[in-house]
Amino acid sequence: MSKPLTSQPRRTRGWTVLFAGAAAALALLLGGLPAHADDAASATETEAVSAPAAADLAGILAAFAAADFSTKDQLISQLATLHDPRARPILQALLDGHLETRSSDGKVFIVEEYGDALKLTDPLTSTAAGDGKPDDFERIRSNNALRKTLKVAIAQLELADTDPAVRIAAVKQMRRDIDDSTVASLRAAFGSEQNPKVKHEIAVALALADLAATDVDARLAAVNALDGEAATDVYNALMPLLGDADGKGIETDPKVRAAVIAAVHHINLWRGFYQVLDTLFFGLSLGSVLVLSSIGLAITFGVMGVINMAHGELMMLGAYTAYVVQQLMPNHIGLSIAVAIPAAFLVSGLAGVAIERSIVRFLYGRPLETLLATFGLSLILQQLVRSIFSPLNRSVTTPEWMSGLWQINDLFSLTYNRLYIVIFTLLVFGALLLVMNRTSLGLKVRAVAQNRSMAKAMGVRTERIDALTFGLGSGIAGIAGVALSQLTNVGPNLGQSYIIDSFMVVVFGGVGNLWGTLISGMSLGIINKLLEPYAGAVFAKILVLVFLILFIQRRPKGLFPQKGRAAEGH
Amino acid sequence: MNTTAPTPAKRGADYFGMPYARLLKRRGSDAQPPELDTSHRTVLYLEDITVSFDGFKALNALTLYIDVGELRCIIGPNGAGKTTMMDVITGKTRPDHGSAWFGQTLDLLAMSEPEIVQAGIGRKFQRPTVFQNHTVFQNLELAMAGDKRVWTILFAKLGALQRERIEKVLETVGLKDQTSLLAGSLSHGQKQWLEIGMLLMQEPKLLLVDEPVAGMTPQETERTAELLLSLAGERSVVVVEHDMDFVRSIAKKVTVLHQGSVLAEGPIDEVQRNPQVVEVYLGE
Amino acid sequence: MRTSSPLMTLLFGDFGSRVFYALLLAMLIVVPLLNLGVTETSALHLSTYTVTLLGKYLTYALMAVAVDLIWGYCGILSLGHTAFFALGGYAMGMYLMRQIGTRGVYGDPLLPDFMVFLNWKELPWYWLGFNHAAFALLMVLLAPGALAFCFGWLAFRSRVTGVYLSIITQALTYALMLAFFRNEMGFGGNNGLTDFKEILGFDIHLASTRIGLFVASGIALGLGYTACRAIAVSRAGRVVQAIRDAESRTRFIGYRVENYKMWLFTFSAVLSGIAGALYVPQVGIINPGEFGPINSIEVVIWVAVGGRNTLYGPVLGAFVVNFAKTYLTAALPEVWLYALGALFVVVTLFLPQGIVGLVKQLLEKRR
Amino acid sequence: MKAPLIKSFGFSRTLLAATTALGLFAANAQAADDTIKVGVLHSLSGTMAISETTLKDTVLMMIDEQNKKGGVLGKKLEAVVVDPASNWPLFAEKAAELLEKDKVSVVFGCWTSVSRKSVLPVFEKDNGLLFYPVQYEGEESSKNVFYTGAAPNQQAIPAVDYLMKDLKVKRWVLEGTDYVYPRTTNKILEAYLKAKGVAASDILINYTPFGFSDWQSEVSKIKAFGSAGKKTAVVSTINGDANVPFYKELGNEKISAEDIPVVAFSVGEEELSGVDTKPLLGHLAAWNYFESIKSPANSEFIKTWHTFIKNDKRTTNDPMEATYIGFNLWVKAVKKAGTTDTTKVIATLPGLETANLTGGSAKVLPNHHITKPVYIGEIRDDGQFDIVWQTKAEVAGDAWSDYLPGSKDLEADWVTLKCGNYNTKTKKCVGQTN
Repeated sequence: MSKPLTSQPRRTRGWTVLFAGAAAALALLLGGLPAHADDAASATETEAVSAPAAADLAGILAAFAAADFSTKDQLISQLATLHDPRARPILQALLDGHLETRSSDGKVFIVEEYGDALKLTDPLTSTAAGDGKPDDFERIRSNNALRKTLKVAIAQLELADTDPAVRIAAVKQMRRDIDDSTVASLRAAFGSEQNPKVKHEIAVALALADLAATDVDARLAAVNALDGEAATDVYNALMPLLGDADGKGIETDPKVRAAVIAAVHHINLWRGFYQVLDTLFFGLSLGSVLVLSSIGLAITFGVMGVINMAHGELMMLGAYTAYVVQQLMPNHIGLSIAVAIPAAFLVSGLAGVAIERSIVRFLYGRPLETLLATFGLSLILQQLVRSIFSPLNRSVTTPEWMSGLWQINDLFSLTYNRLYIVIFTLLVFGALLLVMNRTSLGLKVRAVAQNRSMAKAMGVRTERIDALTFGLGSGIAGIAGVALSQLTNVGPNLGQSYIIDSFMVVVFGGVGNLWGTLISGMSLGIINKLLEPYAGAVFAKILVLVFLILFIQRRPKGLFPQKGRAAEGH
Repeated sequence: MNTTAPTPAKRGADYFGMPYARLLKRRGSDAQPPELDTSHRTVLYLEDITVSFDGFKALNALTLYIDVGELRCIIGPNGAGKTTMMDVITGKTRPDHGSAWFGQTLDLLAMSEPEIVQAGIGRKFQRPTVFQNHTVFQNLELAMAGDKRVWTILFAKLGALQRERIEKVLETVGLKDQTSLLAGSLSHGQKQWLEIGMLLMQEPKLLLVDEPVAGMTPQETERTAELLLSLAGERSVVVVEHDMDFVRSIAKKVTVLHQGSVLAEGPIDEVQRNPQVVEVYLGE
Repeated sequence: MRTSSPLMTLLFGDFGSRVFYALLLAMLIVVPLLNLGVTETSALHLSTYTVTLLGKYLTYALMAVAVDLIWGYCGILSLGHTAFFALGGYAMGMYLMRQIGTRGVYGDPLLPDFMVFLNWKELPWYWLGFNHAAFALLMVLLAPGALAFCFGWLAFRSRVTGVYLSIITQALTYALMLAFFRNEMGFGGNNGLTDFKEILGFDIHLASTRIGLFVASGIALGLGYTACRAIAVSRAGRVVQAIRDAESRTRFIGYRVENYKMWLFTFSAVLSGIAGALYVPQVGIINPGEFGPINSIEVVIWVAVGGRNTLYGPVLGAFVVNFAKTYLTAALPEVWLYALGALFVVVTLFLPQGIVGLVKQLLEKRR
Repeated sequence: MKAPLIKSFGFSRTLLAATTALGLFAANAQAADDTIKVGVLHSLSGTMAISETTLKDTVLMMIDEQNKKGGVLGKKLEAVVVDPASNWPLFAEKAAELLEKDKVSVVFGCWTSVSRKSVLPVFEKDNGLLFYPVQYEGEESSKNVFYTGAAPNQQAIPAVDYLMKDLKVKRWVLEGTDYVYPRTTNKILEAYLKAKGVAASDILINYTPFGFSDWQSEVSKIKAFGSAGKKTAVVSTINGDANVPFYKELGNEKISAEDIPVVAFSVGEEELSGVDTKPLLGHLAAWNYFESIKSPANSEFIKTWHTFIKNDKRTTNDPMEATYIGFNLWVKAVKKAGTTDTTKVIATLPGLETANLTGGSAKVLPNHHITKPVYIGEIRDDGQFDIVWQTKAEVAGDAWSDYLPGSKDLEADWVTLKCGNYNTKTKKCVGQTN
C-alpha cells in the first residue's frame, strides 16, 4: 500500500516552493532538450497556421483575453514549452480560475479573492499589483479539454519537482494523456531520475506508450512490464487490446495477445478482491447512515416507547442548523461542521423538549396516538421550513478535509466523507452508550423506562427525566441531520426519506436495545449493498424489506429482544 | 440431564415457535377437545422443568404433581417462580428443559394455549383481567365452553340452556345483581370473582388461581376462600398466594417454592415448622 | 312489521348508525337529482366535479370504516392498509386499461401504451383475463384478500402485535410501492395506469357514468358499513373486542386469537380493495404513490378524527378531513399544511374519542 | 328513546340538511366579469415543491407584469393558485376544480410526466388549455396542451451528438431515475446510438428509484464501466432530489469531467443552488436556456425576477423560460383571437411567434410544440454554466420520436390533419381529433 497522494490544492498554496521547483525544472528541461526540441519544432509547424504569433510570455498572455477555447489550448502548449519559470504559476492560476483580465486595458493578472476585493499579482513580474474590484475583471474561462491540457502541461513542469510524491503525481497525470511530447519528456526524466519509485512509475508510463509500438517485441516487452501493475490506466490501456464485442481493435500477435490476457487476468483477480472490500465498506457506510438516523429513535421509541413520526423532521432541523451555521461563518467552512454539531444537538434537543412538554407528555400510555399527533407535527415542521427557508434545497458546503478520496492503492480507495461518517457514527454511539450506562441521567432514564412508579417513589423526577430523554433522542437526531447534510439534500423532505428506514432498524434490532440498533443498522446496510450488484438498487431494497417482514415473524421482538418478565407483561 | 434430545425451546424455535409436525397436527383441533385420562388419580405432572431468562433460572428442575380434586396452595417469596410455573402449564412460556403432562396422555408442551384451555385447564391471572368493555353477562358468555372457531362464533346465538348455565355461574360467584353492568365498573373483588366465574364457564378440570385475594377486603377474602373451597373436589384447584392466613384457611397441602424449585411440601402446619422454610421467609 | 327484529337492531340499533343511514340515503337521492335533474345554470345545480369529489370521499369513507373495524374494534393498527386499497385499485385499473383497446395512442389492440413504448412484445400473464369485468371484480376481492390473508397468517400466528405490527405493515406497503415503481413490473411504473376511456361500456367521462360510480360507491359504503356493524354486534365481534382489551385473557378462555385477527384483517383488506376499485375510475389514475406509507397514516387519522370504535365516526372523519383538504389546498395553498397538521395534533390531544366523542359529551351534558 | 329519534331524523329534514350541506359545494365561484382567471397548477408541498414553487412564482410575476401593462383585452388577469401537493390524483381533481369550478381561461402547470398524464383527460374533456413548461419524454400531442419545454429531439439528441462529435465519446452510461421520462429518453438514445454504430456492449443503462441517496455502488459501477480504454460519458436523466447525492458522490470519488463527463437533462441553475459546485466543475447540462446567456431580454427577465422575488441570489432556469414563453404566447393568442374562449385561442396559437430569452424566437408548431435553441453548458464553480456548444438555429420540437418503433410512423398536426396522433402508414387518426 502506498501513501495517500497529496492533492492538487495543497500544492497551490505553497507557491514559494514551486518557484524554486520551477527554476529546477528549467535546468532539467534544458538537459533533455535534444528530444524535446525536435518535437516542439514539429508541433509549432502545425500551430503556426492558426496560433497568433506570440513567442514571448507577454505576447501569449495578451492573446489569452480574446482567445477561444481551441486557441487557448495552443497558447497553453506554447506556454509550457517556453521554459520560463513564470509559466508555471500562470498555468496553475488558469486551472484554478484565478487568471483574469482587466476590462479597462485588457491586462492579465493572477488574482486572489480577498473579502470583497481582488488582490492582484502581475504574472510577468510575479509581484503584487495592488487591489481591484471584481466587477472590473473578467475571468479567463477554461473548459474540460483545456483543463486536461493544463494539467498535463503543469505535470510536465512538475516532473522536475524536488518532492518525489509530486513527481509521482505528475507522472500519473501525464499517463492519462500520453502523446509524443509527454513521452519525450518522460524519457528524458527517466534517464535522470534517481528515486526508484518515481522511476518505476515512469517505466510504466513508457510501457503504456510502447503498447502502441509497431514492433512486436517492443509491444511484448511493454505488456510484460505492465503485468502485475493494477492501476486503472494500465487496465484501460490493456483492455482494448482484447478487442471489443465485434473483435475490432484486437491485438494481432498471438504471443502478445497471450501476455495481455495473462496481465488482464492478474488485474481482474485483484479487482475482484478489492470489489468485495469496496462492497463491505459501502455497506458499512450505508449502515452508519441508518444507525445515525435511527439511534435517536432508539431512545425516544426504544426506551420511552414514543412513536415519534416527527423524528425525521428533527433530523431536518439539524441539517438546516448546519446550513445556518455555515451561512454565519462562510470563511471557516471546516470549523463550521464542528460548531454545527453541538448547535444542532441543542436546536433539535430543545425542539424535542418542547414537543415532549407540549404534546407527548399528555399521551403516555397511548403510543399509537403519539404517532398521530407527531405526524401532524411533522407536517407543520416541514411547512415551517418551507416558509422560512423556501422549498428549495439549501447548499451545505463540504469542508476540504471531508471531500475527496483516500487512495490506499491503485485499486482501492475510500471516500473521506463516508469514512468520517462511519467514524462519527461510532463516536456518537459510544458517547450515547456512556451517557446511558455511566451517568446518573442514564441510570434514571433506564429506571423510569423499567418501572415508572417505582422510580417516582424513589424520588426521581420522572417528568423531568421524560423531557430530558426525549430531548436527548431528538438532539441525536439533530446530530444525524448534520451528518446527512454532508451526503444528501438539505431540503424540507429530508426527514421523510429516512423515517421508515429508521423505524425498521430499531424494530429489527430489538426495541430498547442500543447495541441491537447498531448491529441491525450495520447489517441491513451490508445486506443491502451485497444484494445491490445482483438485484439492482430498488429490488435490493425490496428484498431487504421482505426479509425484515419475515424476520419479524420469526422473532417478533427483533434481534436482541428484552427478555424476562418485565418484557412480557400481561 | 438429558443432553441428546432437543430441548423444547429449541424445537420451539423451528417455525413460529412450534415444529412443523405440531403445526399440522393442530388443524381442526379446537372443535374437539382432547380426552383427559386421569386414571392414575393425578391430573398434572410437572417433571424437571427448567426455565431461564438471560441466565437467570426462574424455574430450576421443578417437579410437582397435582391430584384429581385436590386443592393445593403454592407459596414462596417473590421471584420463587410461581407465576413462571403457571406460564409453563398454560403454554405461555416454553421451558428449556423438562416435561409437563396433563393426565396420562396430554403433553402440555406440545399444545398451544387455546388447546390447553380446551383440554380443561383454566387460569386466573394475578391482576384481575376481565373484559372491561363487556358486561358481566357477556364476559361469561364469551368464556363459555364450546366450539370457538371464527365462523361458528360469528353466527352463534345464545340458547336457553346456555343462558341457564350463565345464570348458575353468576349465582356461584355472587354477581347476580351486576349481570348487565360493564365489567370495568366492578370493584376489585368483584372482578376477581368474575374472572373465576369465567374459568368456571369453561368447565375446567384444573384451575390455576394466581393470588386471588391480593388487595381484597377481609370480607371479600373470606368469601373467596369459601368459593375456592366449594370448587375443589369436582375439579383440582391450584392456588398461588402470599397471604399465609388465607392459605391456612383453605389449604390441606402446601408446596413451598424457592429459587425455582420445591423447598418443602406437605400439610400447612408441618411446612410452617420446616426450618428451611422459616429461614427463607424470615431470614431475608 | 316487527321493528325489534335482529336485523332492525343491527341496522338502527344505535343513534350514529341511524344518522349515517339517513344521510347516506339522502345523499344518494339528492346528489343525482341536483346533478342530472337541475339545469346547469341553476344555482342548485351540482357540478360533475362535485359529484366526483363526493364519490371519492365515499370510497375514502369505506376505507376508513375498514380500518376502524380492525383498529377500533380489534386494536390492530395497520399503517399499511393503503396497500390493499391500491391493489384493489390496480385490479380495477388493469380492467380499465384493457377496455381502452385500440384507442390508445399507439393503437395496439392488446398492449397498453406504456408497454408499447417499452418494447413489450406480449401481454404478461398476470394481465390476462382482466378484459373481463367479472374476472377483474374477482381480482379486486382476491388480490387484497390473499395478500392480507398471507400477511395475517404469518404475523398473527407469531404474535406480532402493537407497534411492531404497525411498523411491519408499513414495511409491507413501502415494499409494494417500490416494487410497483419499477417499470419492469409491468404496471406502468411511476405513471401508473391512466387515460381510461370506458367502464362496463359507459364513457367514463360522462356525467351519468360519474353519477353511476357515485351511487355505486354509496351503496358499497352502505353495504360495507352494514357488514362491519353486523360483525361488530355479533358474538364474534365481542370476541374481537375482548382481544383488543385483554388478548391473553381471550386466549386463556380458549379462543384462537390469531384466527380471529387474521379473518378480520382479511375482511378489512377486501373492503379496502373494493374502496380502491371504486376510487380509481373516479379519479382517473392509479399509480404507486397510492401505496405510500404516508397515505396509510392519513387514513388512520381520518378514523381518529371522526372517532374510532364507532364505524360512523370514521365516515365523518373521512369527509371532514378530506373536505378540509380540498378546501384548504385551493383557499390557502401556502399554509394548508399548518392547518391540517394542527388539526391532527388538536384532535389527538383534546378529542381522544374524535368528533363523535365530542358530540356525545355535549349531548350528555345537555341531558 | 329510540322511536322519537328516528322521527326527528325524518327524511324531509335530513334532505333539507343534506341539501344545505351540498349547497356549500355547489356554490360556484362565478367568474367576475372584469377579470380573466389564470389557473396555476403547481405543487407547493410534497416532494415536487422544490421545483414547482418557482414556476408558480414565475406565473404570478408574469401576471403582475401583464397587469402593469393594462392586462389583456382590457381586463386584469387574476391568478387562481391551487396546491396539488405532489399527489397525482389530486392533480386531476385540482385541474377539474380550476376548469369546472373556477372557470379559468388557461392553466399553467404540471412538472412531472405523471401529473400531466393525470390531468390530460380532464383538460380534453372540459376543453381546457394547459401550458406545460418542462422538458419531457414526448410521445404525446393533445389538442388542449401546448408543450413549451423540450421534446427529446430538442435536448437529448443534440447533447449526445455533441458528446460524440466534440468529446469523442465511445462508451455510454445512460443513468436515470426509474420513471417514464428517463425510460423513454433512454430508449430513444439507445436506438439513436445504435444507429450511429455504437455497440450494445458499450451502452450501460441503469435505473434508480426516486430520491435515491446512496450512490456509492452505482458510482463505482460507472467508474468500472468507464475503465475500458474508451472515452466514456454519463447521460443523466436523474430526477430531482437524487441529483445532489449523486454529484456529491461523483465529486468524492474524484470522477472529474475530464475523465467521465456527465451530461444532465434535469439539472439546472436551481438544482445547483442546493449543491456545492466545486467538485462538479466541467460537468455538462443540456438545456434550451441558461441564466448565463447574455441577451437584453434575459437581463431584463432576471432583473424583474429578482425584484419580484425580493432576493438577488435567486437563479432563473429553463422551465422558467418555458413558462415565460408559454405565457407570452397565450397573451398574444388571446389578443389576436380577441377572446379567451379556449377553442378559439387554441386555433390561433399554431404559427404564433414570440421572442425567447436567449435572443431567438419561439414559434408554435402545428403539433403544439415550439421551436427552441439547444445549448450545452459546463458547470462553473459559481453554479452557473459556460456555454460550450449551441445549435445554429432553433430546433423544431418533435411530438413523436423517429427513433422508437411504435411512434416513428406517427405524426401530430392540429392545423391541417387536425389530429395529434396520425399514422402516416395506415392514414388513420387515433384518439382525440379536432
